[in-house]
Amino acid sequence: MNRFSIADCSSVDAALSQLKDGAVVKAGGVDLLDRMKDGIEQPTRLVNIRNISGLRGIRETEQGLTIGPLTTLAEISDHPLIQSQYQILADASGHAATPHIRNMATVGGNLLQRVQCWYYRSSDFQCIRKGKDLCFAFDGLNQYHAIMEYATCPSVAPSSAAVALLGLNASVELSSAKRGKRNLGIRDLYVVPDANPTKFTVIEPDELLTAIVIPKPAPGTRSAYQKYGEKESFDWAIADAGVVLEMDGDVCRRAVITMGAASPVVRRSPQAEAALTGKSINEETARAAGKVAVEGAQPLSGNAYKLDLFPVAVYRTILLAAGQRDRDPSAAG
Amino acid sequence: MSTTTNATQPCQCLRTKNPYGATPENAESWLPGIQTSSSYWCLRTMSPAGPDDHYVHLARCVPGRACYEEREK
Amino acid sequence: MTKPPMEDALVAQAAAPTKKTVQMPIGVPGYTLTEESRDVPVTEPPVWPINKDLKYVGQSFERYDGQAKATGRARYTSDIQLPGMLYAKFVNASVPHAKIVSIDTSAAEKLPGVRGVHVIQHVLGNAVLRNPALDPVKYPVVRYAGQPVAAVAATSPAIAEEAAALVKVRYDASPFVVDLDKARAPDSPQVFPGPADEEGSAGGGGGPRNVSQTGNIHGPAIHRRGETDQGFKDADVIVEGHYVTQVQTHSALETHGVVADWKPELLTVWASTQGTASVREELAGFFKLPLTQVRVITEFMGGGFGAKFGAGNPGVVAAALSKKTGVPVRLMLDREEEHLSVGNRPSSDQTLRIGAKKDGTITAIHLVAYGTAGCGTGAGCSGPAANLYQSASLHTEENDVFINAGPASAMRAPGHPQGAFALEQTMDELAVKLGMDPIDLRDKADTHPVRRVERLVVRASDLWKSRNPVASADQGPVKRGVGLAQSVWYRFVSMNSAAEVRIHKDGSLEVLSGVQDIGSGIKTVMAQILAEQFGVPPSQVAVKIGDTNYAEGPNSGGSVTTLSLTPAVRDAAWQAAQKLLADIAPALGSTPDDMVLVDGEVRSRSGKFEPVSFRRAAAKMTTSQISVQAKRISDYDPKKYLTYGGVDVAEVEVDTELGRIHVRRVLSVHDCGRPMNPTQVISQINGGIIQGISYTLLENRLLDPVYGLMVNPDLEQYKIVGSREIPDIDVRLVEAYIGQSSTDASGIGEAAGVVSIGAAVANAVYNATGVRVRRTPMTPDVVLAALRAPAQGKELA
Amino acid sequence: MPDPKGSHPQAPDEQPEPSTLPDSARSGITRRGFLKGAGLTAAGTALLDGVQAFSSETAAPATNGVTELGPGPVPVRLHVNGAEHTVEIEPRTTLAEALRINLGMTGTKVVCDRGVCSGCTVWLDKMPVNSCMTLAIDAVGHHVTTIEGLSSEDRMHPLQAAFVKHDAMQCGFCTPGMVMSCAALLERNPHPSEHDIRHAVSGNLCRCGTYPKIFAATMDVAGTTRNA
Repeated sequence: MNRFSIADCSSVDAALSQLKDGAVVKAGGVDLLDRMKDGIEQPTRLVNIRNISGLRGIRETEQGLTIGPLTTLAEISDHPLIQSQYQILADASGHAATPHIRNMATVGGNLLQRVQCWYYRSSDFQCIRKGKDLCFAFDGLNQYHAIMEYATCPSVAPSSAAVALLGLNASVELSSAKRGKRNLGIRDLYVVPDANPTKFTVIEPDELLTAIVIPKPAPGTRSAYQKYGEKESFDWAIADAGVVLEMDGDVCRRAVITMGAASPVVRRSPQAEAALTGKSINEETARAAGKVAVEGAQPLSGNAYKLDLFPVAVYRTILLAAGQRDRDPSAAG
Repeated sequence: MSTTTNATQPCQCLRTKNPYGATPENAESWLPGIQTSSSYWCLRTMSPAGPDDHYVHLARCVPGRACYEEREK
Repeated sequence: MTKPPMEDALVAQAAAPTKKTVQMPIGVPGYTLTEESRDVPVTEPPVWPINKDLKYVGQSFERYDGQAKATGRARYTSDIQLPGMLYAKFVNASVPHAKIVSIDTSAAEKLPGVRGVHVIQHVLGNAVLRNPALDPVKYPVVRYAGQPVAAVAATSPAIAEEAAALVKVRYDASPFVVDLDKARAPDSPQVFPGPADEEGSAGGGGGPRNVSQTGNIHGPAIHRRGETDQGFKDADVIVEGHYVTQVQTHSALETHGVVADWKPELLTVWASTQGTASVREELAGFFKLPLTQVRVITEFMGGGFGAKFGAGNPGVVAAALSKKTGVPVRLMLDREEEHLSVGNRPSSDQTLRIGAKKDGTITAIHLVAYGTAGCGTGAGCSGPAANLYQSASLHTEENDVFINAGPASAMRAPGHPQGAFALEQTMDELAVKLGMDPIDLRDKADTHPVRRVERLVVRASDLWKSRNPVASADQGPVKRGVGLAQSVWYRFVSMNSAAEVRIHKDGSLEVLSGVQDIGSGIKTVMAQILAEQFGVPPSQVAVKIGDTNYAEGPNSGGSVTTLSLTPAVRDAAWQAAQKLLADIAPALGSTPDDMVLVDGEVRSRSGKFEPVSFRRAAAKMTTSQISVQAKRISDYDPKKYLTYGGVDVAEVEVDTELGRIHVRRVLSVHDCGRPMNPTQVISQINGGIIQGISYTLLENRLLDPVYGLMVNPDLEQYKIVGSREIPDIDVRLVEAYIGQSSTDASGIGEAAGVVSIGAAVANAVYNATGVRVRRTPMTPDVVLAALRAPAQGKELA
Repeated sequence: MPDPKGSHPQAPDEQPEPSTLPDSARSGITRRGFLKGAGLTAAGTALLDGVQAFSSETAAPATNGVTELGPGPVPVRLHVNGAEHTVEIEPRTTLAEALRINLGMTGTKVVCDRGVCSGCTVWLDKMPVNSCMTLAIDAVGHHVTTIEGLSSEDRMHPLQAAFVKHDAMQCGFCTPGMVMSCAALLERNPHPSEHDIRHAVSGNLCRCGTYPKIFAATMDVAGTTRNA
């Protein structure tokens, strides 16, 4: 790791005052240290927000939940309210990374982590997401890469929390010393590489992620998240799915189906959602929804198998959310 | 056992995992290992390429190769 | 002082060695136990009975260094810190094939904290370059990305890392190839250019075979036994398959590395090695020092699996930097370097054909194998085909294909997991074709007496009985299956296996050897042997190993350690005990042949004296220490029992929608001669099974086809099984006596499941699904592709 | 937080003398021990004592809420295994490096150096974390427990004893991390099932394949049977 100085901040205002001259925010530090150790990023000044107590914690409000971005994944997955009413988020937080990383990594950091593409993560490859003009995955090894929406860069969305929070229609609060606060939906937080490959999120250098807001689910909502890897013990997703079902008795009034490892930015599947809306949930309807979730997908040279995996991930997670199936013992995390 | 004992002495710089071992049939001699599944390296270069830049192997590191060094008796 | 009579006897024997005839237990207790006579040197200790009649050996005593490991006190090479020590870091080639034009270290040398720089130069000596275009050559040719080209030493690891990044290397890039199939093509870039060698001659034996080289192919090395043409004519059924296995890296948790402390009078090296002796020998050879001037220490080491022999580049470069700087230098590889430059298990591409008669008699085995060991050799994989079913005629052709990747090194049963993956699946397929039970087929084809017993154990097991002989019998997407496969390994003996036993006047006991404990537990076994000899608990024995200052120990590879060293330990202990008895007999008013050491006491057979504790007996020694060093003697009957092995059964669940395989249960039935410490043997077999499952299902060194760099040189995308992939493993040790040495131990490291589990899993997958997966790793993409392939039909499996 | 007033004014490249350490630590530390990396024992402190969530020893930050550190070495107080240590480290120093190099506590192993093998597991307060991915300065104000702190000179933690009893180790390199992970599990769940144990160590890699015996050892201490 390169040498750096660090500004250790005890308040949001203090941190905002330090966001200048290329300083980089460090919270849990897991992904940042990873990138620095790999030599793909060499900031000379870090702004340490890890000890800002006001940015940590889970608060129930009239409208739903407000989660401080420094809340760790372990704290979220262990939280009784989240376990009972926001199962998708408990699942996603509880199956990200490894148990020890979940003790260190913050939900904010999970949302803002960079893609795991091995070309991006190697200092030997100067790729399009590092400001150069090449993507190495198209002609190289791409078995873990995207099957849809990847014209510029087929790396996949790495954040499992994002898959859950998109499903829950959550938003994030961004704060800046100069411009005050703004709120964005999860999908709008991310920049699609086709639009700007070097910018991963819309967060400006002087901005800090200061809150995650989750609306209260409608009555009758059930949800779940499952991730499949090549391994069961820690692995990145080769297919994952988030499912939120608003049920009216046996009938699904509204469905949100989200996927992470299919595309560069976390996405919903309108086709799968439409396939469930107004239907009763059973294996047949769940499988039908899974099938259409990969409609239009175009695999790369090494990942056609994902066309088989995503429909399975989606249908099984629908059934899990509906309480008609147990968590898959072979799911990862 | 598909081991092979050697009539000609290989170069004294040829190394493999178990040059100091022995098989029951040939208890005291230099053991080349199971030839086809043994990895070899050269003591001079610490690599699978010898000083002449050709690969090292029991079948290659024999008298006649320019960098060959006879084993002291 | 008059010489005690026993010493006279020993001296006389040394001058004129004579043999004695002894009766030894042979076979498997409960199955085939009998006796055979052996003529052994008269200096050999009495024959041990089978384990149940021994007190310490054959019992599961606590690992000697268990507490040190569990408490973090165990100090590994990477933990060594010496006053003034520098930290070194390699500079590695960033391209897969190139001539180095220049190496500029000036910026690195100027960095504060940098104390030394070493550039790896070409060693030409008398050699003439095969490719004159390379002349003049100052630096070695780069043949793989990650090849070390230089190193820096600095006062902290961080500074060393920064300095390494400042070294500027200019390359003249050459065309390269990193794909086995492309490397076989005639127009492929050449990894070792130059004229092709003369044609190889077939057949083996009698000298290094003249294996030809054509392009990137070194081979074929041809091995024949009998007439396969006739064998296939005689066959009623012939099965043939094409099998592909990937490159695996050793991924020991402690990386390769040393701490080298060069002093004018002595080079001391702490090394993470499987062979203290091999490191010493190479450093002495490389630096032209007498062996007495090099000392290598390996008190603890964090795993090797075959890759850690010799000094290697880390050894010689660290020593050179220490010599240059005058202070100790630590050079431990980082995780990426560990994947790239210090070895791997070669890939394989095998076409295997087996012919058999209706009754299961194998008539012919024909194997053509290609594989890549990177820019080295060693991709052969014919061992199982040649040695599991020895009555069949055999034709094997093995080819090494060079690519621009790091060289292979020995990895746990070199060649055998690859070979068994093809062979034992083909046998399974043959059983289906013949409509035979897979065990019946092997009973017919395999004459090894111990595996025959092992199959009886398997046959009687609940797991095997639970197997549905109809393939793909389960409804639903998740299907269960059970399959088995066999393994073979060889009885290699390292004759450079010596130990010293010391009896001190205070009654304390010590055993010393240069051998290193790589995790298999040889320390514990050494203590048990002394305990058995002296009748004291193993905890009272001090074991000092991992230091070339002691008697030379074997290098731990090829499953040689226990079977090579333990007889030396026992002989030294026995002879030391005889010396002790002879020494103290006068003081006790007795003679040595009247005295026995048992239960912590010295007793008189005839009642000449009251039992006296070992401690009090030792106090009667006439000198402060009795010391005996013994070395390994040849096996008692070296023509017999050359191989051993095991049978592994796997139960899998195949999720046919996801292409995921989960291994639920494994039954592992194995032979390691006399198990010296069953718990430790079981630990090793667990390890072989788990490493084998990891290899079969997950691990894969991935090289970018366009740029030739490894894309997953970490432990995140290079995937190794973790806690949730671990099956329930039931290990059954088959105690097998073969009458070969004073301990009659064999090895286990290689045979321990790692050879056979891949094929057992694949056969279980077939039993579950009716589909053969002939490629590793069996990741979802591979499994789904196999399941989607044109139907293979549901057959009896 | 790091002490900005520099109450332990060693020169940057000087190891702290034993005299700068509290009495409780002295018995286990000698200068030679530091230099040789001999490892520090727990110095007689009971490390399974109640661990506070956040220590109040955090240095007061500057009034604007920002404490500037580095990039050069800064004196930092670490609370490790019940004793206070002052180390001079650059902000980029990881907790694993500070423990192993500065404090000579080499029981903590660094294997992957990326947080995927958990060989470097230590407890921050009682929570298992990867010390290779934790900056040492982020450990300030927390109670760090390392493998050395789990046992005292003459008494192993029951789990360590169970690891020995069940032969839950081979080369031993993953063992400290495994012990710290399983012991942490037992702290928060005294009666885990094998399923719980598998999940608790799902980030710990072992290359020798000691998992079955690690499960057995932990189950033994948990006092539950395999199928519980």
